[in-house]
Amino acid sequence: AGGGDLMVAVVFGFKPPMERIVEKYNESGVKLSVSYGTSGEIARQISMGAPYQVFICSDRRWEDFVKSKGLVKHGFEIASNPVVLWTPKGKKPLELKDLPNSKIAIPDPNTAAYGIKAREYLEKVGLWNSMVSKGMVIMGGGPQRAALVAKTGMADGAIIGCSVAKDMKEGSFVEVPVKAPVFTVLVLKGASREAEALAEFLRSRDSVKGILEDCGFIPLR
Amino acid sequence: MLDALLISLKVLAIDAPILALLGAALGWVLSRWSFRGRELLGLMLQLPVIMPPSVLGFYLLFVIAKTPGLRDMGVLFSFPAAVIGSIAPSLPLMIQSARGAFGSVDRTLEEAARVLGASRLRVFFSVTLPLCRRQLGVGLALACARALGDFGVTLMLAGNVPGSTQTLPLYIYSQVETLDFGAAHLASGLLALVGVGCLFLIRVMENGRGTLH
Amino acid sequence: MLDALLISLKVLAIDAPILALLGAALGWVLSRWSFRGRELLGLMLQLPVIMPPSVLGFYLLFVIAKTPGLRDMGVLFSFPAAVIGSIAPSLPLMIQSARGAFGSVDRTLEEAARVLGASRLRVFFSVTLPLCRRQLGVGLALACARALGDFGVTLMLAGNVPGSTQTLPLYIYSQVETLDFGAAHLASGLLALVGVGCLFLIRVMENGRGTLH
Amino acid sequence: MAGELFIDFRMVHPLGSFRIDASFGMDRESCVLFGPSGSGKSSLLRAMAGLISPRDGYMRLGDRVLMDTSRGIFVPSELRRTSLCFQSLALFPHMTALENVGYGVRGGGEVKRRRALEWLERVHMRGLENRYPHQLSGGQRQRVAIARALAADPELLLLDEPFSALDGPLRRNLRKELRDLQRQTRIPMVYVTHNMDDVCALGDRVVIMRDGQVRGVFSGRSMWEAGRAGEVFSALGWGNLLEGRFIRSEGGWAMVGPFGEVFLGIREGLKEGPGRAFVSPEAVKPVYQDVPIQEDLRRNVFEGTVEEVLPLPSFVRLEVSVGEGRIWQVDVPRSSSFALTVREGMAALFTIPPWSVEVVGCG
Amino acid sequence: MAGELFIDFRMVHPLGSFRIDASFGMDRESCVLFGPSGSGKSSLLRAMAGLISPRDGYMRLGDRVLMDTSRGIFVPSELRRTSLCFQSLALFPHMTALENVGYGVRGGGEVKRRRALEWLERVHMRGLENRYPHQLSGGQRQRVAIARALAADPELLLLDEPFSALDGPLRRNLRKELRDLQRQTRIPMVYVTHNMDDVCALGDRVVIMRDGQVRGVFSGRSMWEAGRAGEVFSALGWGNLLEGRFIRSEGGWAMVGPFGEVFLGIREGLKEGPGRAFVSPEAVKPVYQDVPIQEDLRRNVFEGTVEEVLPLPSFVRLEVSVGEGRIWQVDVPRSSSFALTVREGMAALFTIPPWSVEVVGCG
Ligand SMILES: Nc1ncnc2c1ncn2[C@@H]1O[C@H](COP(=O)(O)OP(=O)(O)OP(=O)(O)O)[C@@H](O)[C@H]1O
Ligand SMILES: Nc1ncnc2c1ncn2[C@@H]1O[C@H](COP(=O)(O)OP(=O)(O)OP(=O)(O)O)[C@@H](O)[C@H]1O
Ligand code: MOO
Ligand SMILES: [Mg+2]
Ligand SMILES: [Mg+2]
Repeated sequence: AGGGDLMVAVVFGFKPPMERIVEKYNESGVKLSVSYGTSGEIARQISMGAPYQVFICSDRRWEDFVKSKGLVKHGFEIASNPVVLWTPKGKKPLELKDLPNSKIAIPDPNTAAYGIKAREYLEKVGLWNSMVSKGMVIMGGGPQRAALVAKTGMADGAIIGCSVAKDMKEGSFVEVPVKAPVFTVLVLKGASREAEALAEFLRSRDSVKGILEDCGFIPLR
Repeated sequence: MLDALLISLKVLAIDAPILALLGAALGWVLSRWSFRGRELLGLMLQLPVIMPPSVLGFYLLFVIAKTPGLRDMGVLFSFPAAVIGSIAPSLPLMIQSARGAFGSVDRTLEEAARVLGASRLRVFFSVTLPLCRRQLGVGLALACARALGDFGVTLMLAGNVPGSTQTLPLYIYSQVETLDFGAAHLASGLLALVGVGCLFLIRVMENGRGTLH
Repeated sequence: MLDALLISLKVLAIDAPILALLGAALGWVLSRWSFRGRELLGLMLQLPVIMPPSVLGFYLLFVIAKTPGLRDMGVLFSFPAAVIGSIAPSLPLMIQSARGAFGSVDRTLEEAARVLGASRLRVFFSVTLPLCRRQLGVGLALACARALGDFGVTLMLAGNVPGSTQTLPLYIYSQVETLDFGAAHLASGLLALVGVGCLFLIRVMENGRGTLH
Repeated sequence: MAGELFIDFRMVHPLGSFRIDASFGMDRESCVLFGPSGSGKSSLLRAMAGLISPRDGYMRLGDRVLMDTSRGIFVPSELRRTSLCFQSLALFPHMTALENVGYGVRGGGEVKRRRALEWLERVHMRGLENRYPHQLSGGQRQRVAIARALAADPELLLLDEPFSALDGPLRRNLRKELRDLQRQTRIPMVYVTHNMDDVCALGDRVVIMRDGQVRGVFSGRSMWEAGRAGEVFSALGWGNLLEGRFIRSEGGWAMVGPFGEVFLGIREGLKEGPGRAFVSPEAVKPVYQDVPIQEDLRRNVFEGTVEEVLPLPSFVRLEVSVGEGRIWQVDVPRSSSFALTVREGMAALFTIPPWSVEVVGCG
Repeated sequence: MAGELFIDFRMVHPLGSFRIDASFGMDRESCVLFGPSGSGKSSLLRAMAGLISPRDGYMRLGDRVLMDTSRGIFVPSELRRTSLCFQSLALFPHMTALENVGYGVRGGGEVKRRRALEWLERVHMRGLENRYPHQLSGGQRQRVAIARALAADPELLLLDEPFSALDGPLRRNLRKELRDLQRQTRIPMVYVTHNMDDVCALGDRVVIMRDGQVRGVFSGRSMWEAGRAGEVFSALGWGNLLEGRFIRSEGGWAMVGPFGEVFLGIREGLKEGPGRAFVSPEAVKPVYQDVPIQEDLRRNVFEGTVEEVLPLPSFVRLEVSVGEGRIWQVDVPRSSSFALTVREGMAALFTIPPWSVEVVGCG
């Protein structure tokens, strides 16, 4: 990271809006140096003393992990990203009621936020066990893998985040009625005045609302 | 964890002979045949080492899913995919090593064997192969280590299904992602142990027949 | 993308000599010195190949962050970390190849050189090295390819900062993660091109002095 | 070349700037290939074994045509049933002596082992059968290579300086065994050597190579026939070959050339003109100052400087230079008084008895 | 051994089941190391060059102690200034002939090149300087190896069968050059060979090795001294060595042994008891049935079977077996009528003139 750049760590899931935010924030004269990774990766880096000042996290467990190490000054929720059932282009758009007879791809149901949500939903509607035992659920990896598996035709659809579905720029999606995972902005210990200013910028709805909505997020605050 | 270990070992048990045979065969062709585009083919075969594993996995997934015959064999997202996933990035290591190994064998010795009436096949197995066994062993060790440790490609092609495609590296990943660091460390230790054990085995095997030259 | 390419090339430019020198040196020690625990050391040095990159990255991060001297050098999460990150998993490839290469040199030729008054250094550079240059080249090619393609370890140690630590593979990874396939394909093609180019360069260099034996 | 011989061989092949263009034939006999270093002997053997595929060539072994470039025939090495004992030995470093020798033996385990042991014994290597090549001395390795070639039970045996690292008694011993074996089995054998003893012992036929070409083929018998020996030995680089012109001279014939004039006495069938003659080293006699010289001998006295004195067990070999560079090889008996007093650098008188000059060719 | 010699050498070293236990000394002279295949000659040279570090050993070269295990001194190869021409040649495969020869030359670019070229020329390799070893014939490679050893300007020159692949005239030529060079420079030289000519030409001192031990050291001069020649030649494996007992016999002395009884005539200084005697091959004479035999000779007539006839350029060498395995080496002159009629397998009478039997040792 060059000189006095402000180092920010951002989960992949927040990359599309973040890129536009960076562009916009550059006008303020502060140069942002953004590092992308998974929540877990970034959290572990922070626990080892990574010089990030702001961390945008999409996974409650890793947020708690960083907090438990006493490395967070304060934080706030910036947006939620609803869970959706996505159907690739050229296939009949899936509805939730089609689920029992469809092959779907989901992210890792143990480790990935949207995998966990997908499983939560399927369990709630009592489909999980039967679908898994019939091999109707292709799981593992992150949202992009799930989307890709569906895109290649190996699955009829994928349960992923709304922002990812939007990012695919094709196909269609319907919302899955579970609590949407929330993205939080964490200002880390030792944050400078510039970092606080960035946090303030993100917190002020007006500056990022449009961008977030464009990207499929639901702004909180 | 023992499940994952078992799967890793199963994958390795299938990988090792494939790597040894296919890798050696391709290495041999590249070192001994001369044909148009040999250099190019040699370089192309090295591409999987250069590609980041998950990207490689990505492309492989695409290719397999879009190729009619392959798709219908149902190898994806199941145990066979774990095998393919671990072979893809490690085969080039074996090919490259084998190519070097075969290239270093003194041709006069092969000639001597042929003059003594040995068929090409016998020359290969009784002279060429033993003379570069050590180097092939080094290559196989590298390739097996890479295969054992693979995670990115396997994850892409096979997913991470405990008891079916969750190899030890994937298990470690899962434990880390669920913040169970204790299990992750333990599994890493186990992986290291297995890896070192395999390398050791290969070393013992290649030294099997006593000192060479 | 061009930024990432540039960074990858810069990393490679630093990696290549380090891999060549350090890898060859360690391979030489393992092949020529005999000391207690040599085999063990040899196996230990192969561990980075076995460990999944992100796990390896995590342990390395741990070691560097917790070692007082290293920590304060500020190598983490900056360009030097990208270098370290890509060297860690590729150095073992070079070591193992170099070990095999040095082991295959006819000792009589080294003896001949020494009897002619050449210092050990001169023997090494004028006899040993040229005689296994081809094999060392193979090893270096493998190692460089691996270093060029690394992303798991680099990501962990250096982060993924565009324009600073984002190498081509990290760039591709980022694009794939955010489903920007167009850019990913393009970047993959670029990576392949660069990789093949480097391998080709190494091949040309090793053939430089014309035919050997 | 003689069509009814057992082997016909002909090849033309470039090797870098060197070019081999050779042809010869031989019977079921032992043929010595003799020639200076770098004349193409090893390459010729390699071509016979099928390891070089000549640009243009023909080879027949008995009634098998092994190579005929004009008809596109090229029988690969492994089907030729020739054995080649390489100059560089080419022992398999990963096999013991026994395994090396057994490699070409047909038949399974026990037969192979027994035959290999038998051959190792014949080359006096019993007890060393489990050593690897790097644990053997130079001569021991060579013996393993010979045994390996022989044990393969070939139809044509090609030996490239097989005894070069072996010492006197052992060499004599093995050479004799090889000769007896050849006589018993009648396997045709081509033997490359630089050693005159080998030529004499094994040369049923002697092929002289030079600069990639066959410069002469002699039957071994002819080496000892009066009137042929000169030609043969001078081709082998031994003795004194004179090139000049025959002229009629007072009391008979003489030869004149750069070496001066040598009187030949009365000869029949000579013609005036260019020709060659041979004087064997022991025919040249030192002249003792105080002993009267025969009339005939007096005409051939010359003075030379003794350049080298090489005392050998049965005689002393001298190199005597005359004038501008002519070197005479002279062997004097150990027992002669001259042998006791001769020193390098000394000037001395020598003479050539006219009757001992052998006319090799004239016209 | 003589402390005032230029070189003192002693070593004890096991090589697998083989053991070398050798010591000898030499001056600034050319010393021939002679011994059967596998007797440890190459290993001895390797130890002198510092390539084997013997369990126990001492070596002094002039006033430099190169090795003394008792004091922990071991000068490494590269500082010894010895040159070793390996039996296996050990040419650098990645260097041209010129680069190989230049390798050991001190001094930079142009000097190196010039000196290397000079040496290549001296071994008759001009024009081949840019060839790589694999592009050279066996003899050409050997010459490059010799040139490389010589060009390094050593203080001790070790040559392991350097001429084994070279042919007659070239070999004579190079040997002579080598000898002259040695005489000029007085570089001590150890030369391993199996060739009797080499022994005679280069052996200022002859060291005989057998089974890892030095079994005798002769000065080259003594090879030709009456009373010593027998010992030397029988050690070199040439001629006929008799081992038995001296006894007084009618009219003088005789020797009895497994070979029967050989009459020696009147001798002085002999003692009854075990001893050894030597008969050179040309001393044994064939007996012609129709020619009357001298009285003295009649007592030593024996009948033998001619096992081998080896016609050599200057004489015919016979191996004659008598009774249960005794083999006599007999050389008969080419010109004798016996030489013309002798055939292998034939029985013949031979005799040994009593005065030609040389007593080698008694008591
Ligand atoms: N590594 C080894 N293990 C066992 N025996 C060995 C080893 N190296 C050499 N020898 C034995 O030591 C002996 C001496 O070998 P050396 O090469 O010195 O013989 P040499 O006198 O040079 O013979 P040659 O004339 O055949 O070259 C041989 O009998 C050989 O078999
Ligand atoms: N690859 C090559 N390129 C150029 N010249 C070569 C090559 N191989 C062999 N030669 C030349 O061909 C000639 C014949 O070589 P060959 O080995 O047949 O000789 P040779 O008669 O066996 O000699 P020697 O008695 O020294 O072993 C030599 O002059 C050699 O330099
Ligand atoms: O960065 Mo990875 O592919 O999750 O090891
Ligand atoms: Mg040859
Ligand atoms: Mg030897």
